[in-house]
Amino acid sequence: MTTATATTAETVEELARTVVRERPPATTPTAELMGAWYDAGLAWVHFPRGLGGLEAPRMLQTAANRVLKEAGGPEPRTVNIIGYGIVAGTIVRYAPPELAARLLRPLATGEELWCQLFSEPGAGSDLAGLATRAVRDGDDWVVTGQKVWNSLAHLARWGILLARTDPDVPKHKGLTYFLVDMQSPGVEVRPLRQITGRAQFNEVFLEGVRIPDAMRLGDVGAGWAVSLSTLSDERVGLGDRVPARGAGSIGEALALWAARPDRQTPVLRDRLARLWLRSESHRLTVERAKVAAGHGVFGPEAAITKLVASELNQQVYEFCQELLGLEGTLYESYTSVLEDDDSPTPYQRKFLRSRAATIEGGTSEIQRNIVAERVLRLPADLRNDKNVPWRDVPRS
Amino acid sequence: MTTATATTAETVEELARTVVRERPPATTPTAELMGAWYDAGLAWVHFPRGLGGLEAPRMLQTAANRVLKEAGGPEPRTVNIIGYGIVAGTIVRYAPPELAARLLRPLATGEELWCQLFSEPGAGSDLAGLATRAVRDGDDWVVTGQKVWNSLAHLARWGILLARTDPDVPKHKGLTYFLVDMQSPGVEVRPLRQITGRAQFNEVFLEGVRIPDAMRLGDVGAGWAVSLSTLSDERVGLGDRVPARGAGSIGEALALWAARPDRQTPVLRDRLARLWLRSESHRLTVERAKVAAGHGVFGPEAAITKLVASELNQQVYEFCQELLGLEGTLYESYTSVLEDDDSPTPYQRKFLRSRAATIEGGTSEIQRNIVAERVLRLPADLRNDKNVPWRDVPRS
Amino acid sequence: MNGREFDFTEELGELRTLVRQFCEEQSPEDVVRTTMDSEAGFDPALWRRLGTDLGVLGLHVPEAYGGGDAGLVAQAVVVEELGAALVCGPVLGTLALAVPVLCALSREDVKETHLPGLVSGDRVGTIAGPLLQGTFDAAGVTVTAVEADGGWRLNGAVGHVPDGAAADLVLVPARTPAGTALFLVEGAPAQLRRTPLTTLDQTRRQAELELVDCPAVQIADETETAQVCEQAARVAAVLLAAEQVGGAQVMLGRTVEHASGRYQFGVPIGSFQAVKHRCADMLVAVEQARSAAYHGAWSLQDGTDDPALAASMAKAVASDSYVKVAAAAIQLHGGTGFSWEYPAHLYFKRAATDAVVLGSTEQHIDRIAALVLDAAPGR
Amino acid sequence: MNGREFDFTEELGELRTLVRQFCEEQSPEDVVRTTMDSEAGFDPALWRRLGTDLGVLGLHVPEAYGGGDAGLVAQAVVVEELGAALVCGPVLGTLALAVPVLCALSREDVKETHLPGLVSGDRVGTIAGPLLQGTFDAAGVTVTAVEADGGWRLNGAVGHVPDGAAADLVLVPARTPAGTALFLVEGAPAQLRRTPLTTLDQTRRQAELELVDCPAVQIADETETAQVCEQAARVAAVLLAAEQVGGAQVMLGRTVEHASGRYQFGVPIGSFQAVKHRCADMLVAVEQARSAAYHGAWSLQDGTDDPALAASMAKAVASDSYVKVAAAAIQLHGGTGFSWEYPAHLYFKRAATDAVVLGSTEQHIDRIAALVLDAAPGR
Repeated sequence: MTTATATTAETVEELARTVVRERPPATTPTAELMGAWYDAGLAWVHFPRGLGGLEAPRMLQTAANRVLKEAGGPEPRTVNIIGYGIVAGTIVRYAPPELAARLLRPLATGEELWCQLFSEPGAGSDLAGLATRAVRDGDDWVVTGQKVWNSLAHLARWGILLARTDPDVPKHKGLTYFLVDMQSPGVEVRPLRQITGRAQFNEVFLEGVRIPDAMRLGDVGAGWAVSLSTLSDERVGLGDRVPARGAGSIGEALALWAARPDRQTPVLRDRLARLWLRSESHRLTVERAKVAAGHGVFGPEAAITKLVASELNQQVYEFCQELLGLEGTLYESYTSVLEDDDSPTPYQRKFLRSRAATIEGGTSEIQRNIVAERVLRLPADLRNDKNVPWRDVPRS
Repeated sequence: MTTATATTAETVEELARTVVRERPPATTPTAELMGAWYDAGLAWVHFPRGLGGLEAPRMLQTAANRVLKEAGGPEPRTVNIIGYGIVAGTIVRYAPPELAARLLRPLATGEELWCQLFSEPGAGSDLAGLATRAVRDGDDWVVTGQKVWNSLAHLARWGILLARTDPDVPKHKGLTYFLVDMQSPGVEVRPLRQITGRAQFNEVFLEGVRIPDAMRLGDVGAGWAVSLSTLSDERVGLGDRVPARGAGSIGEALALWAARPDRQTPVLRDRLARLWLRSESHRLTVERAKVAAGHGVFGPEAAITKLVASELNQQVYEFCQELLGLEGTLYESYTSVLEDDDSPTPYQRKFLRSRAATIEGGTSEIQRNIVAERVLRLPADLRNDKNVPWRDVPRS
Repeated sequence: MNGREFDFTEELGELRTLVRQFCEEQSPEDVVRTTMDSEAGFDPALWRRLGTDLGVLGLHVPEAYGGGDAGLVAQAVVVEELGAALVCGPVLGTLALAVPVLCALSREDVKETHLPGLVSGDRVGTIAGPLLQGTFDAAGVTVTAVEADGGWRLNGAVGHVPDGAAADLVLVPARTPAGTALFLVEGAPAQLRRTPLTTLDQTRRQAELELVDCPAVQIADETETAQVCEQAARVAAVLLAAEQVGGAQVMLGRTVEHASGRYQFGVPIGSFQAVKHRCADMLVAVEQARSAAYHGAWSLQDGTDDPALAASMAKAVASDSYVKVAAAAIQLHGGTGFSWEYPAHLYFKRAATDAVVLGSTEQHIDRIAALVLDAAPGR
Repeated sequence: MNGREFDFTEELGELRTLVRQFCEEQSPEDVVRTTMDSEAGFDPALWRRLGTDLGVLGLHVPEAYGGGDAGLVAQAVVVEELGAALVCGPVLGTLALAVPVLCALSREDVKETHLPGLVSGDRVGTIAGPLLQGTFDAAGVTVTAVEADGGWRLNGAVGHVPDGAAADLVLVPARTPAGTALFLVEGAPAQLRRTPLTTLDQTRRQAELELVDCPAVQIADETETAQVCEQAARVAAVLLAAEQVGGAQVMLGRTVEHASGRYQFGVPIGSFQAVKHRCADMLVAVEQARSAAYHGAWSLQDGTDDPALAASMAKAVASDSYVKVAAAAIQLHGGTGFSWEYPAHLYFKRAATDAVVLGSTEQHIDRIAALVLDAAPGR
């Protein structure tokens, strides 16, 4: 780590410029470009050298990515959204170096996509109550269970998996964290269609899937702690990119308003101005939190951001729907099942999609609990599943 | 009870007409008039003969009261609001006949007013958690504790009291129900001023107050059941009198609207129309429930009425305050402490008073629990104070 | 079957049971899903059984025209149950719009000719005109009628016609030199071009109709047309409100069931106050919608309230309640709530659609304000 | 003390601590209650100490006029703390209105003569004119000025003058033949009649002023007056927003404390989701109000946003939040919440009053809509 303090924004930028000079993004295949990016230590500048990093301060990542972007390269996380967003950090913290080296480069290049296998039909808000079983058999674990809300599972080569290895201890203590090869026998991925008609997620069925013990991260029974490290990475940087005034959903509502003078009324004008004001005060709040923290907003404060943003998103598209009037009763098509986020999304689809905003990534009910208990330090809910073997906790 | 079936609306009306003919309300002191009313069995027609009743169907009371009202007499309950509303029924159910006879006539005439001593500073929503102690001493009980939200306690001769006689059993099982003479040594009544500046309630301090065991209603330890009978009477007939369209608080808002054309805007017009619509759909809902039940609305359904009416009351006066604008920043006077409900109440006072609507008589939070658990049959909150001696339940 | 307001007689209860059982047996969720994906979007045989076997498609129609003469409240009960089961069928075009328009006409011959087929479920009707804002907007008429060869020819396009692709009978308000009159187009003439639209609510179809020199017969003159359409719009608003009540009640029931049986953290989620209290608010919303919807039905049936006010009250309260309840149902079901497999989204889409069809809440609130606030004298 | 937006420097933190400690020691709740019941309604000695000893009554005033020249953000921090403690004093009349009006004047002699006394807390100032809607409404001017004997005489009545009974210096916009100009009335002339009003908010006084041939000096001409008053109204709105944040924060803190310590059913009531989630919503409201209020202060100080927009944003968000939070505080305290003895009602009354003074939320929303919606081109 002696070199870490020596790495400055200038050195990082210079390294980045070298990569894009040698492999112009416009003419280089993404995998090759991102491979060079990884090899230069620019994938995660704060990671160890040899594992895609430079042992540099994390905040220098922004400078590197800016160079890549300005040269016409991709935003790295879009290459492997779950891999970059939540998997890499856990691998570097918990996997042995050889395993990490084997996994991180194809993760960084996008050649091996990742997915997350945490939630289950019976374990949503109560993730730690999950039921997928992993039983030791020689050098392997044999896993059986069902996971849900797994985006990209149909494309992913690898999955991060949380499974129950000991049902006889309290729920948080009997979980273990694995990396599962999605091409293993017994893994079945089924698309999960939603309200919009699209399938943004999958269900994953695991039937006697064998995972070598070498693909376990952290100790047996220590899976919850490992998963918290994953989930914490998920929250980091929520406030990193504060949008500009009038961007996002409220911007779309303003555009629709301007485009529909025939539908304007004083009452709708008052409502839209109130929505704009709430979006803007929320945006200012994120900006203020960022200044106060000196960087991105994460931890319990991020729960406020998620809570407010998701509810505003819903209200804004409800407003749009009302502004559309009868036009809002029509729909593009329910026959196209696959998610295709490149096509311009009509208001009606966003309206439907917004219903998920207050559920996915933790329901608003859970967010309010987090805000109250972890920001305001209010007492926890009375519980009956603490210090009770998971086996004995009442379940649906 | 053989005569009960023979009593018809006609006989009740005839009896009532005789009372008002012999004692014209305009010229007869109220106590004398209501004494004759009681003696004729018209105070509570469903009570036993000799105790103010005729053993007649309860629904015939309306006919009797109408005759009294048309002759210029009072609405009986206004003579002794707590006595008629919640005490008389409990007395006739639980007191020995001689005691009932001694208490009910002066209750009916208004010569002896009643108050209720249930709530405590530490026992609001959780009434059964109350701490006022009653300790047996010979033929008496010695009571020490503090009660709160006691309207009319400063004028009342009698109080109904719920006190803890056994702290070593679960909270509902250690309560006993007493009738306490408010003139007893050790009873101190202090007015309790509220947000409006008025004192509509009192605090009552009990310091070694002696109550003869003969003034106990129900068994020792059975006070909770007796109090439920009282509280159930309180709820009866909530929907008996469905107001006319545009009556009540919404009517006042309409009047204010009409009187302030200069303050009218399309946005406020929309808001007021929505408030009117919600008031009216609530009114129709009460009317529908009444038709469905064949009579008044009570039991858990009454919780819906209380919940909606109190929240609407607040919203309507918030609207009025907004309509008043700067005028709403002025107040009549905070120096007049005593409640005087005969004077016309300005909007500002009603606005302040409305804050209590969602708290008194069971908070909106408690009402929603009742609606959910007892109407929708949703599961109860997880609890830790069941089957635990009251003494061991955590308290503030 | 009539009684005083909110007195749901035993007959009404039996009617409700009859329709509910029929829907449970004949149109359970899987049938709804198959039907909504079919080309026609509804099952003509099922519709005919409702009209002919059960006889519940013309309860507010006089017997003389094949109806049950049982009043609008009875018809509302039927529509509530159809809405509860999301039955795919021309409820809006035929039952709520075409039948009330025809009923309100003065011409006996037209009623005698056309109502029985609609009431029996053999034929589908609709109206192609500016009624979807909840009142008859004469200025919004986009079709022109010209006299030619002793008859009339219609020209113009009309969007958002409910059941427009399936209708055997299309009522068309059209401009004549003397004002707006009402015309009838029958069958499937080539001059009537229909473009089916993909609707947000998969269980209820719309089409765009284009009339090109389309032959039509006049069925109401320039004086009667507006009045007839206005009256039908009120009936339609009340029936749609009843449908909304039916859907909202189902969403409440499913949510309570889910919250009671779904365990998280070792307890049913319904024991959490956040869930429990929202269910209580859903109940309040459903009950108020029911009150307003049936007050509307009774008022239009028995004249106990200003029909314009009662219709707007019914539609405004029921729209808000249904959307609120369906949205809460999705939320309280968590991930299941917005999945394609679970039916909550079908109800939510119906709720979102019903909320703007026949007048948005804001429009009805505006009408209520005009009647209650603007007209009121100062006290 | 300036920094980039939302960068609360250490100096600002120290200023906050200073004022907070002063309020805790010199104006705890019992002092507030005694003072609000006193005849004057505020303690001139305490006010003077804030101005002279602490020097916090003119932080947005240039040093040349006795001020601290530290910017509006610093002044907002002070007002937030005064609002948190409900300090009785001429915050609205003097600090938020009279001082900004004088600061905005072009006449140096007037500023040099009159600002130091207000900034030191020795004198109380106010404005008697139509600024209480949050903008300067020239059409609402009710006072007329006539020239006589080489000076001016004012006639007319003005209601709702903040600190009107105590003011040594009354600024009066009045109609002259050439338009509306700004005048100054000093001292307690007999021709200035003051009628103290009983206010809903017991901690903040108003009076009705009647001017009868009252001598006055002109301090701004017909061109400058509207502009000066408009600018002052924006500063006042932002300072009042900061005050609202202070009060709301206290109500949130007291509620969280109560919910954590109050047991019912064997647990702290804060463990019930109904209570807990409402507290979370209160926090969101306070944080948004704080963001909008200080964005307003920074914008007016550094010019980083349209001042009219920033001021209306600050006032609208803070008003709604304070009322919502104070109302929730009463609710979550149960019976204690609406008792006279517990201070929640004092905050609620301040919140209800602040919400309509200097423009209602609806008025500010209308201004925001004019700037954001009406002015926006289609994309």
